[in-house]
Amino acid sequence: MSQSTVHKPELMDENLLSIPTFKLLKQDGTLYQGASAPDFSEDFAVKVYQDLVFTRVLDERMINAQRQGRIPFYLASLGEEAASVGSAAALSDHDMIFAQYREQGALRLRGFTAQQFMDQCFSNELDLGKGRQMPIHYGSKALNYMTISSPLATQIPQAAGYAYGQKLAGLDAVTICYFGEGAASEGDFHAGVNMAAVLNCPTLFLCRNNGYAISTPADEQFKGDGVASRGIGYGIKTIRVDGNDLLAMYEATRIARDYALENNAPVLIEAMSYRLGAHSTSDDPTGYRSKDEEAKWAKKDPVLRYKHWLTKQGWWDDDKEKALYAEYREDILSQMKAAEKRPVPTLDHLIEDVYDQPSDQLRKQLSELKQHIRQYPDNYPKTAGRLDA
Amino acid sequence: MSQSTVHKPELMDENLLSIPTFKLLKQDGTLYQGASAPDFSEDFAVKVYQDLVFTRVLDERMINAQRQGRIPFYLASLGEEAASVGSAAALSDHDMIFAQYREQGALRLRGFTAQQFMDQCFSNELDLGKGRQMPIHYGSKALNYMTISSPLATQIPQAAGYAYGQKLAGLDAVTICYFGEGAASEGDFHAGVNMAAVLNCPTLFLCRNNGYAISTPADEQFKGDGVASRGIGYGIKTIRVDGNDLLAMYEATRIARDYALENNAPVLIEAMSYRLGAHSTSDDPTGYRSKDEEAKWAKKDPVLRYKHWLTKQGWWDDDKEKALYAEYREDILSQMKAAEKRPVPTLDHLIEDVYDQPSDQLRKQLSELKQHIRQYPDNYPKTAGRLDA
Amino acid sequence: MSQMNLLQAINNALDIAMEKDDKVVCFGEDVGFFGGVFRATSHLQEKYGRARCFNTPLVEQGIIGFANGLASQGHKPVAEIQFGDYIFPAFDQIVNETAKFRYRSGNEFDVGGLTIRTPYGGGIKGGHYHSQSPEAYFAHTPGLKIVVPRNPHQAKGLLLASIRDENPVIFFEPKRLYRASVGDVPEEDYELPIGKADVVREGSDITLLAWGAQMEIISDAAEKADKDGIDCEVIDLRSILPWDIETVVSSVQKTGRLLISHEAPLTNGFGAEIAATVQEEAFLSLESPIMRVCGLDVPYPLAHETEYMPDATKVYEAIKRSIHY
Amino acid sequence: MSQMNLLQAINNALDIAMEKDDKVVCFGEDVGFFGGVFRATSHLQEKYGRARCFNTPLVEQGIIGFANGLASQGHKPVAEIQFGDYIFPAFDQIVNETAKFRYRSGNEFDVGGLTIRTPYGGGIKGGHYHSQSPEAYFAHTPGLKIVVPRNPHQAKGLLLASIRDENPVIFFEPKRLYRASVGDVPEEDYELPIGKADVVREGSDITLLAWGAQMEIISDAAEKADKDGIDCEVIDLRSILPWDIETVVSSVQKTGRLLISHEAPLTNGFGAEIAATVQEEAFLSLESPIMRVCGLDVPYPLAHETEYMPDATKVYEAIKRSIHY
Ligand SMILES: Cc1ncc(C[n+]2csc(CCOP(=O)(O)OP(=O)(O)O)c2C)c(N)n1
Ligand SMILES: Cc1ncc(C[n+]2csc(CCOP(=O)(O)OP(=O)(O)O)c2C)c(N)n1
Ligand SMILES: [Mg+2]
Ligand SMILES: [Mg+2]
Repeated sequence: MSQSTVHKPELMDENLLSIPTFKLLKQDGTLYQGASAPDFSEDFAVKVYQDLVFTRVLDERMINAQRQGRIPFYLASLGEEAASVGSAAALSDHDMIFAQYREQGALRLRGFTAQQFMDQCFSNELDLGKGRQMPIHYGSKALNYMTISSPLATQIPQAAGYAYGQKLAGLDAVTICYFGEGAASEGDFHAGVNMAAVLNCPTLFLCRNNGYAISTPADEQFKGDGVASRGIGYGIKTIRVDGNDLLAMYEATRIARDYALENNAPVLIEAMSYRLGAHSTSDDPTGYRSKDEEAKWAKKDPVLRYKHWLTKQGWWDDDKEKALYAEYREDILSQMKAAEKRPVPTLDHLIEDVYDQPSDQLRKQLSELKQHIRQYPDNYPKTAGRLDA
Repeated sequence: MSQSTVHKPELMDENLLSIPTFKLLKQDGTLYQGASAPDFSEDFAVKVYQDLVFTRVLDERMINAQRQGRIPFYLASLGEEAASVGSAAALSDHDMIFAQYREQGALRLRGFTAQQFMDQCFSNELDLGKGRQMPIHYGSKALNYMTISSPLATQIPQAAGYAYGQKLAGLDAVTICYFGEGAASEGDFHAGVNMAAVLNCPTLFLCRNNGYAISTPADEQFKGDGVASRGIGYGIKTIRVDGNDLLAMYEATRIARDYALENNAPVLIEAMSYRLGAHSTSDDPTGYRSKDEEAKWAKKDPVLRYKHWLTKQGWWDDDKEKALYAEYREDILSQMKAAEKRPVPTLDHLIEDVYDQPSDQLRKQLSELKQHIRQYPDNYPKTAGRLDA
Repeated sequence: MSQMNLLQAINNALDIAMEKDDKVVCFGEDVGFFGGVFRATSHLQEKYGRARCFNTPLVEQGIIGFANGLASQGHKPVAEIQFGDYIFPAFDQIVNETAKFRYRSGNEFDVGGLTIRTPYGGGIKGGHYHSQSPEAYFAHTPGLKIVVPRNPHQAKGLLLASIRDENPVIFFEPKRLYRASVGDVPEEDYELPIGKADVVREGSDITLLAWGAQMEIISDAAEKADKDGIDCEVIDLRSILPWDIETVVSSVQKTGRLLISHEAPLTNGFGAEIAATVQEEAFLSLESPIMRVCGLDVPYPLAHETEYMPDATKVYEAIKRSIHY
Repeated sequence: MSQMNLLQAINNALDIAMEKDDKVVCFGEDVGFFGGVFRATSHLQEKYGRARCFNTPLVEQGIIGFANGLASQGHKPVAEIQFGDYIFPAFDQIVNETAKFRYRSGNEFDVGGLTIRTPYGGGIKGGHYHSQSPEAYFAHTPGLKIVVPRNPHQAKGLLLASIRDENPVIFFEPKRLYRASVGDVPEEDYELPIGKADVVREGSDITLLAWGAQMEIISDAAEKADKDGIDCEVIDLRSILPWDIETVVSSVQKTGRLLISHEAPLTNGFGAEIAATVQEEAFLSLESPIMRVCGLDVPYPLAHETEYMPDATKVYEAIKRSIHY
């Protein structure tokens, strides 16, 4: 703790901390003066771009699917793709990801297939989550991607605990935890970041500051210099990054990961971006913000920015672009058609996984339910035909 | 938010904020160079000292009472008297106090009498809290002192809401909220301070950093530069004060109050002190800290330090000192004897104040209970004789 | 009288409460300018200003903590929790603080002015976290009142009563009915009593008991049973704490049979308390066991939502089981 | 066999669990060097190191959040909440996260390794916030197991079973008995079954049911009743979730009468669920209403603690009322 003393009463200025934003890439795809790009191979650079594009195509397609009534809900990451893809690209596959819900880019980067996205969104029998949660609540043990949970910020102390476990087990891995600037107001944020600091957990806390929590603008969420300034208060290393700059997101995450792993310490990363679309398909942002503001940010498109850079490297061109979009549109559409035809999980799954084994009480409830469905099969069309499957 | 940018990836240093401690008074009662004492009248200065001494005598007496088995529990403020008395002295009587549980000094300053302290600690029929909570859970509407609640940190967002109400009502008043550095780890701390910042509440958040939360030392509670550094993260004015320096506590609170009232904004004050005694009568600190450490802090006695200053002003001497101690010992002892003779509240109070009016269900439960007590009066000696009182 | 849906009735009640009493203050996540994600607080900021209708940061424990403090100061906060599923971070502030505020202080202080509004319940394809019915979690807590309206008319009268009640009230709004339930609602200010059940249909063979959105279901079941010549008495409990033991027990003494239905899981739902009390108070009148038709003991599911729900045919079959016991 | 008090039995169970399985990790407020405010974790940090037994910051929601994450990684955290009264800030992490972790992920992830230990209950002059019995608040939550031991022998065997159970368990420790209850405890490793009630005394006239510290009370009452020639069957439920319906129902089918006693307030306590289920399953066997002898519906009081408690004479009188119904 600071040992210095003063003898005049003076309140410290609330704007004492002013944390700069780390940027590498300008919108035209050139680097800022003094900036140097991370050392990407062509393959890697292209793969990252593919994941950005996949995410964008997926979002576009699924918003439509929701409008058509094919799925009840969807939530897109338009405008924020670089923040999740760029950060996840700097991780090892062994690193654990705890996401909020707007990080489908990171999941795609890990290898989640179009089919897997579709099966989850259509709650069918192939969904890894067994059709139990709303669309976009993905999760995959194989890909080290923790299943999404709707209650905000609960994953923050969990990520600290997970990272502690990695350290205990002697793994060469960190945990990354994504959350919005809105979620950072929850008590669980304070709990998780402080615990990670005190208990020396190699956790990367990545705040996507996209300006809004549904309709609530960031300046009604907190005062002060964003979320980053809180990191210093917890005594942890901190960096603010241009979230629309994939290269900067990559670099910041890379050095944060190195630091976390080497020092068993958390790092706070604040990615400054903007949610270009609605909060979710249940939301309409025209009620609370201006077209002008949206337009200003649309000009900062992170996917386009990265594409400009890629093109300048000589690694990308219009033909590749067209082919890629066509391929993903086709892939997603055909998987969607297949996914919506697949039945929901069989009724037995209703009582499974509450515990490792269904209790007697649950078995009894299920058997009574089956009996009832047999009596009124028309009321339960999704399951009535497959009760003994 | 900061508009500056950087193009080299660099994590910000976690020790960036180093908040100095504001001090006025040396242990010998002289001022630091450049320091100036607040403008106390003799009467006021003496009253403040009386409250310090009262608190000390009270604590000493009640710890003994607990050892003698006269009360089930007690919790002392030894070594921290200046932090609560000094800060409370800078407030107006209309300001609301939300305390944690170690701020009996502030309550005394407001005018709580020896009898009131005793009636609460003995859970008798004159206790304003009607004997419902453990000793030390004082509260007084008349004195604008919110009744203490054991769950830690719950008072922090409440204090923000209370202050918001004062502002809405157009009152010329602020709310002060005391809490320990341990309680500052709770989610409610984050919630309350951030809400006060965003919703412009005139709340003084006063953290008593006494080095321990029961057995847990502050360095297992947080990393970084204490609790004060978090204030900047919330974008609020902040000051760190020597908690054993009554004059500095007074001055800091005074300017904080002025600022809060004028700007409708919260201020965070961190008072650096040490819990000289056990956490409570249920605790024995020899299990977790050294005698040396305690001795080092015993030398910084805040009451003695202030007495030295007072004496140097020509406002205090040994005779006054003796007389004061004698008066308070006598007052407290005689009130204790009276308080322990007073009966507990009548049984009807068991069901009152759950709601504004007891529900039918509660009336029924009470009447069944009374019937049972009539049958077994010996089992319920405190109430059996007064069932129809 | 106007036609209003349930949301409009709530909005109207808030409007009246704010207009008549400037101690009433509405806040919560997205509650201010936007008027709430369901728009229950639409136009209130416009009418009454930002100081009395505002957004809070995203922190439920803070919202209720702040509301407790504001209420203890003599204001009447109406705090919104965006979904009932997200009330749990505020559990400590509600159960340890709100509920015990008056008692622990010996009535020096109270938070009687507080009302917590929150949408609850399923049937909207919301899965685990947009479907729960958490009323029973609070029903074990002396000091709270818990109210659940079944339609727009009830919602307005009960909400006005809740805001003005001298005790903290949790007001659960059946979100499935927000737009689906439309009915005549008086334009003027009126209150309906808290703690009184409402007998919505008299009958002699069996008593059906529910609250909120589940009233529709048991009423449907009663219609079905009627065709079989079974005459159901249908009661809306309306208030979970305190609950109207007298009305329910007298009904069961008359009919000899009781069926309780709620969407929340069976085990330790509020149906348990009702059954436990009624078997004691009306033991000699009971002609068959008290039945509970409830959610299964699983987290609220998505793909099997229809199967999970205690629907009208399930209630109807249970009625028959009770009658033919 | 050695003589141990309940705390020693718990400390011994933790010691064995940590020794045999290095996935077991103990933490909480003051749990590390100091060994916990009740000293249940004494010497564990010394023996197993700071990494496996440590202090946390003072934040219950964090303790359980952290524990959830650690458990989902394959560890077996044993998280201490210093008093049952302070479990509520962690309510969201327990009810929305712990309980639903496996289900919501389709068994991709689970926190089955988690055990939450917390002292509960009154009779220690602790007033509102050091006396509560919060088991019923959790009993409405599918996905959790809830265990309450009555003495040192049970505590050791049930705690070892809880730590090794593949599901999250909340383990409520009757703190009034921490030092007061002393008994023979085998030194070796053993487990007692979760979900099985324990018939501690057979009898034919009435079934008395309780758990934890309340077992002492109902056993005393059974002795008293014995002198009147009333032969009580006494059952320790031991596990609240899942609970042993079969044992309880068969007992009631034999005795025809049931009395349940718990310290928590009556309304919507777990006694409600037991009564509701038993009246359904054993309707035709019941000769009198199921009785509940419980705490009053008030916050836990201090000055009137003796009056509030469901003590042996209250149970005894209720037994007689049941018999003479
Ligand atoms: C505990 C909790 N409270 C409220 C909600 C409802 N809710 C869902 S998303 C959201 C806004 C989140 O904003 P932010 O964290 O900034 O993330 P963003 O949507 O901007 O990516 C809210 C209030 C929730 N899911 N969980
Ligand atoms: C929510 C909650 N958790 C735990 C406790 C138990 N407890 C009482 S005091 C205390 C330590 C508080 O330390 P601090 O806030 O630093 O205050 P100090 O005692 O040092 O004045 C703890 C853990 C509690 N009262 N409330
Ligand atoms: Mg956001
Ligand atoms: Mg402290």
